Amino acid sequence: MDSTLDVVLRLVAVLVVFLVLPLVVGQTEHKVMAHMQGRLGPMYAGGFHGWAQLVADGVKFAQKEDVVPAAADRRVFQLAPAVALLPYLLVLIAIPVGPHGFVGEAVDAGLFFVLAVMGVGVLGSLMAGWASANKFSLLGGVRTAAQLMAYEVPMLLTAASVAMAAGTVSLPGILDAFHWWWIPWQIVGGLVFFTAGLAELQRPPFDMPVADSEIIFGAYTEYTGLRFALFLLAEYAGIVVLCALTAVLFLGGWHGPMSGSLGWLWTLVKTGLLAFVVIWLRVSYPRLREDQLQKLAWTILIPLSLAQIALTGVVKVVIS
Amino acid sequence: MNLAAAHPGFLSPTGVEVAFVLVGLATLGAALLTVTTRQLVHAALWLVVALGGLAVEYLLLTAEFIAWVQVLIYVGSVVVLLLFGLMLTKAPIGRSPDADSGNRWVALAVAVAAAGTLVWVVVDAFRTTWIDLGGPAQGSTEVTGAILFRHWVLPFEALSVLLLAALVGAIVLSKRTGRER
Amino acid sequence: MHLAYPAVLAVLLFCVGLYGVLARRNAILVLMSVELMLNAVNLNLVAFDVWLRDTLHAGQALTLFTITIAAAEIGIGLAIVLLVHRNRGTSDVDQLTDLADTGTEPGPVHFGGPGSASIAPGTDNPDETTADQALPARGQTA
Amino acid sequence: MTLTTLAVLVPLLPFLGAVAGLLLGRTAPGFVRPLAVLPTLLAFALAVTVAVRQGTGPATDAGTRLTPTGSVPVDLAVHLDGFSVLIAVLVTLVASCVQIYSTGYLRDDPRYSSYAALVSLFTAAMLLVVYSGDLMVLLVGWEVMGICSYFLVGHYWETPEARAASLKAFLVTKLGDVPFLIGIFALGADAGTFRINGVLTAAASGQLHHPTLIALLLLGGVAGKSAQFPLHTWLPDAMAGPTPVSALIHAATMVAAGIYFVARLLPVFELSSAALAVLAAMAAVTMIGSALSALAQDDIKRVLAYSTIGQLGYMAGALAVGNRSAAVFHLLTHGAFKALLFLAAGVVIHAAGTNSLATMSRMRDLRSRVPDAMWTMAVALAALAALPPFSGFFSKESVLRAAEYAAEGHQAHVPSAVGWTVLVAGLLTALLTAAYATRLFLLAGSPPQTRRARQQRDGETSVPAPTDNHFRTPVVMNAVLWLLAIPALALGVTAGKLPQWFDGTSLAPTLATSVLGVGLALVGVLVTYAAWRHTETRANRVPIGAVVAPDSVEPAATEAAAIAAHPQVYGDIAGAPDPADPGRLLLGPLHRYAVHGFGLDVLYSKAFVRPVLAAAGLVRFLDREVVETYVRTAGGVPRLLGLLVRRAQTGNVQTYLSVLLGGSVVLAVLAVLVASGA
Repeated sequence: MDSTLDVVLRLVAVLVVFLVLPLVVGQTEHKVMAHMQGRLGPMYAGGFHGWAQLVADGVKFAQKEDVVPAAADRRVFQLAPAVALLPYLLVLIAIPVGPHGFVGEAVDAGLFFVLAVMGVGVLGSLMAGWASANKFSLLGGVRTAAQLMAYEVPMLLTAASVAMAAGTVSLPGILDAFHWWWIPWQIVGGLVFFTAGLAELQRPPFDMPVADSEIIFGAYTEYTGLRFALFLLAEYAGIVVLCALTAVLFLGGWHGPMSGSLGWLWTLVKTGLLAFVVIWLRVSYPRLREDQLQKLAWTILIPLSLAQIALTGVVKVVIS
Repeated sequence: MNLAAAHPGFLSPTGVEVAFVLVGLATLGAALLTVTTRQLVHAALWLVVALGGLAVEYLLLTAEFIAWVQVLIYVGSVVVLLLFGLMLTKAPIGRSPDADSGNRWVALAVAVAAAGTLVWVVVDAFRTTWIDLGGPAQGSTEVTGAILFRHWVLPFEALSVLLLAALVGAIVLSKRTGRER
Repeated sequence: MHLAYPAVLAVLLFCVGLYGVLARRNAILVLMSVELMLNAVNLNLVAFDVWLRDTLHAGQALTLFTITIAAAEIGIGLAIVLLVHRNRGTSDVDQLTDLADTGTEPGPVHFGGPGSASIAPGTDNPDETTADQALPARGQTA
Repeated sequence: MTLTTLAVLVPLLPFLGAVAGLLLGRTAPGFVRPLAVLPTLLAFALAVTVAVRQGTGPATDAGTRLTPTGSVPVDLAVHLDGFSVLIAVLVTLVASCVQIYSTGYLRDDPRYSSYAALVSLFTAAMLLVVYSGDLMVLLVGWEVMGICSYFLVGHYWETPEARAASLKAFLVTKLGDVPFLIGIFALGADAGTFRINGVLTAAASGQLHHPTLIALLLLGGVAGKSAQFPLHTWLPDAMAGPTPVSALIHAATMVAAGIYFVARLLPVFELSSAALAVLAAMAAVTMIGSALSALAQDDIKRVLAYSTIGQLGYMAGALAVGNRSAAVFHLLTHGAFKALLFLAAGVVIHAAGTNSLATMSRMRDLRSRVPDAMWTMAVALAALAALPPFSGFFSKESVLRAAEYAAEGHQAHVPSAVGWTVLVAGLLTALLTAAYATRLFLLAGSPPQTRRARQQRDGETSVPAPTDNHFRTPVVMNAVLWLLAIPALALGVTAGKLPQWFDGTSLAPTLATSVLGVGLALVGVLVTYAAWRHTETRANRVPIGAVVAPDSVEPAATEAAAIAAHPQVYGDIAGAPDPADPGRLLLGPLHRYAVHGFGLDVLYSKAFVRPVLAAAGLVRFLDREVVETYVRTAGGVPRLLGLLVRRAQTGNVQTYLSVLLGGSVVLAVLAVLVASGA
């Protein structure tokens, strides 16, 4: 029974993290963007600097009417937010936070598992785009699919580079094999991975699929209320997952001073910093055009990631 | 399955077996829906379910690596491509009355005949065969990687050439020449 | 675990895919059915690999190869289907009967199916689909 | 240059001229006339040189063998003797005259370049025949002449007559050429060589085993080319060609070739008295029949054509009695006056705008408008009628003398019956010849005073001749006429010299035949004149409308129009229903048969054309209905089977797959059942 209780506890912990961290990132985004743009951002909800703004938003979303367009494919339309959200929840399970089994569930092919499941998340966008019976949504869906196809490859390749370096695809295993000099060694791969991840999440500057000024909000045009909130949640959960993964794979995860006891803190700090970078990029860069987007993936990121793999292989052979 | 289960050789199905049968039934149902539903996109989504179910079956058969590859390639890429194709070919929302061709009954006859024959043969042949799932995992990443790059390197490389050819082919096929528009 | 379970499941999946290949009209649906058949084979391979405890892991290696080939196949197949759709305005398999030997007969001979003799592409698609595609389809096949 | 080289150059020059003319005709029209005239003139000069240098000396022979043939060898050989060099002079002379005359006569013809080139080629081919010392080479020239005549006769191919005539000329001469070819092969096989000298040696030494067969076969070709009965029918129709072409064919080339050929190979023919008898009979029938036909013709050129046939009959007759000197002598004089006749007739036709004698007889001033043509034509007609002292008298007398000689049994190899046949026919023909020559002259150029008197008496019933100012006969044409009048008038004086060039037999006229021949000719002239005076009065009652040449139309167009208009005006290409025609009176009931050559064409049509057409119809029926049925059935059964199989070919891939997989399942079940021993 101990093991059962252990599993349940771990799952609950993961669920809590899943519910809290995206909100934190969201609130941070509000405030960081505001300050970068020379304004204050939400200030009233909850009193202190509007800390409860997102809670209020959630309440507002929950109160709104759940509209399903008449021409829409009802079931798919309703199912889409869940499909978009669940994979990130699953991924969180496999991400190690600290040493010594401080992880939801140690999966043998963890890296593989994480990437595979993250790939499923995009299905939600596709379903939403198609089922809305709206040409903007459909365009958004098609763009999503094209973008996913393009950026999945460099992401997998750079992840493979790390796996090669570590000699394992298990996430805790990778962290166990980590040395500080991996950071300069894998820095190119890290940048590529992070960039590709941003594109998969359709975050600015890769938010072509949801470009509000062109196709309203892409696949999410027709969504209201709670389902829309779930999509937003999925996006922020995605940010968390991506940042955590980048931290684990390329920045050493829980490695740091006093990692034995404060490992989880290091992970969180690194994740937070990366999340800040994500927000920062959103404010700093204009949106890419669709062809620029594809060109970036196929002519820059993929060659870079291949170069990274080559470098990894060479170094690996040299030091072994 | 019932026919097989009724055989005296089958005693006390294990937990894995129960899970396998249940997931298998779900997979089969999803597959059936995939080939019978009249809503094109639903077919793709049911296919996701069927493929995911198969991934679970792989997991149950201790082929963990293949399971994740299945999820990564099939669910993450192939189905996305299929949906992409459906959207580009303007798949309608709702039922398409012409989703099935006039061949339906011939096809059904052939499929049922094939199913009957194969099930009969397979059950007849492997009625009492037992898979020992204990011991070292048959399909862990380490094992798979080791054999793949030790014994199967040549086919693996050949396959990479094939993939490259497919990539080039797909690009050539989808490239619009100037005179088309 | 009994080997019969995965084997029978594979057989049934294969036959379901078979039915889909033979009965589906939309080319993309046919491709999906082909995927089902491939997966049935994969399941068989994995199951027998596990049963035999093959030291070479031939079954699993072959499964990986099959998956790779399936990915290539779906890429090429979709490219072809999209090309056909672009040129003809339809992706219905049973309307791609250019190789039919019509001879002096008034029309192609079909195995049953009252709707199969219609010439207009995508009979029940939304209006704009048929209207958009019919003209270029005629123009380019003529 | 050696004699041989000169002789080779003679045919070569017109040939090169023809090639150059054909090549340059379109691109450089300015070169066409020089290219047509100059090589021929040069060839004439060379031929004269060759004749002078060869002289009366022994025959010159030269030859080269290009390549072994494997059996009977073929040589590029030249044979020069008195016959060949003199005939070559005649050929080149006539050809030059025709070429010069054509520059005026066809001056505006759009197809002049090809016409001139073909005339040159024609000349070259004839010269090849004349000079050749090898039968195969001779055959080449022989056949080239055939194809050239086809093209030249069909020069006015816009008219159906010309098309029909060219085809007829080609087919009829080819009909003779087939046995001719076989005869040459037989001759070569028997003699073991194609060299004429070798053949003659073989003939002298008795090596020829089938002389009669060979001679008869060769006679077929001779009859075709030289227009002897029964293969003469193409010649009158060949009048549909331009007049200069007629002059060339009749005087020097085509028809002379047959006579020349027999003259060359006369020893071979002498081996067979049967062949000589056949030749004599052929000549006799040809002479009399053609003379009668000539008397009935309305078309001036057809009269001349029949006269040619008759004169060729004389030559054939001379050959039949074994005297080739006489034959070739007549060939020479005939060439001169017949060329003159045709060329003059061309001028007359153009001036009158018609070729109908009936119409010409009703024209005022025709004679005064083309005086040169009329005078020269009178000379030529006198020669034709064999009136002394014109050239025709001497040559014809030499023929009659030879016939008499043979009739008395003095000529070796020749039966006296042959001699008698030729003699009687020749004398009878002399009478008829004089008659039709007189008729022609009276109708075409009757004395002006009688016409004028008649006009004053009857008012304007006659056809107004075209006004004077529209056409001047070109000087070159008149010059040619007078040039040719000289030999026509005076060639007879050579009768004393020629035997040295030929075989040596005397060609001088003897008293008996001269008196007989001239007497008969005079009778013919007088009777015809009387008949004409008798019938002339009827002309007033029967005015005949005619095509009148419009102003400033060039001669060639006039002639084409005349040929085309004649049947439409008179309903017949040969005759005209003219009661003023003395020939009608003289011939009486024979007239209607003579007009159409005694119905030989109809006979041919019944005897050969219709059976052939019927056979063709039968073959067509068999092919269409019987063979086609088999073919159609053979095609139809697979098609039916294909229709059945085709139903499976729906183009639907899924159907195919369904059937394929269904079959696989059945096979699998069977395999399992067999394996499990069920």
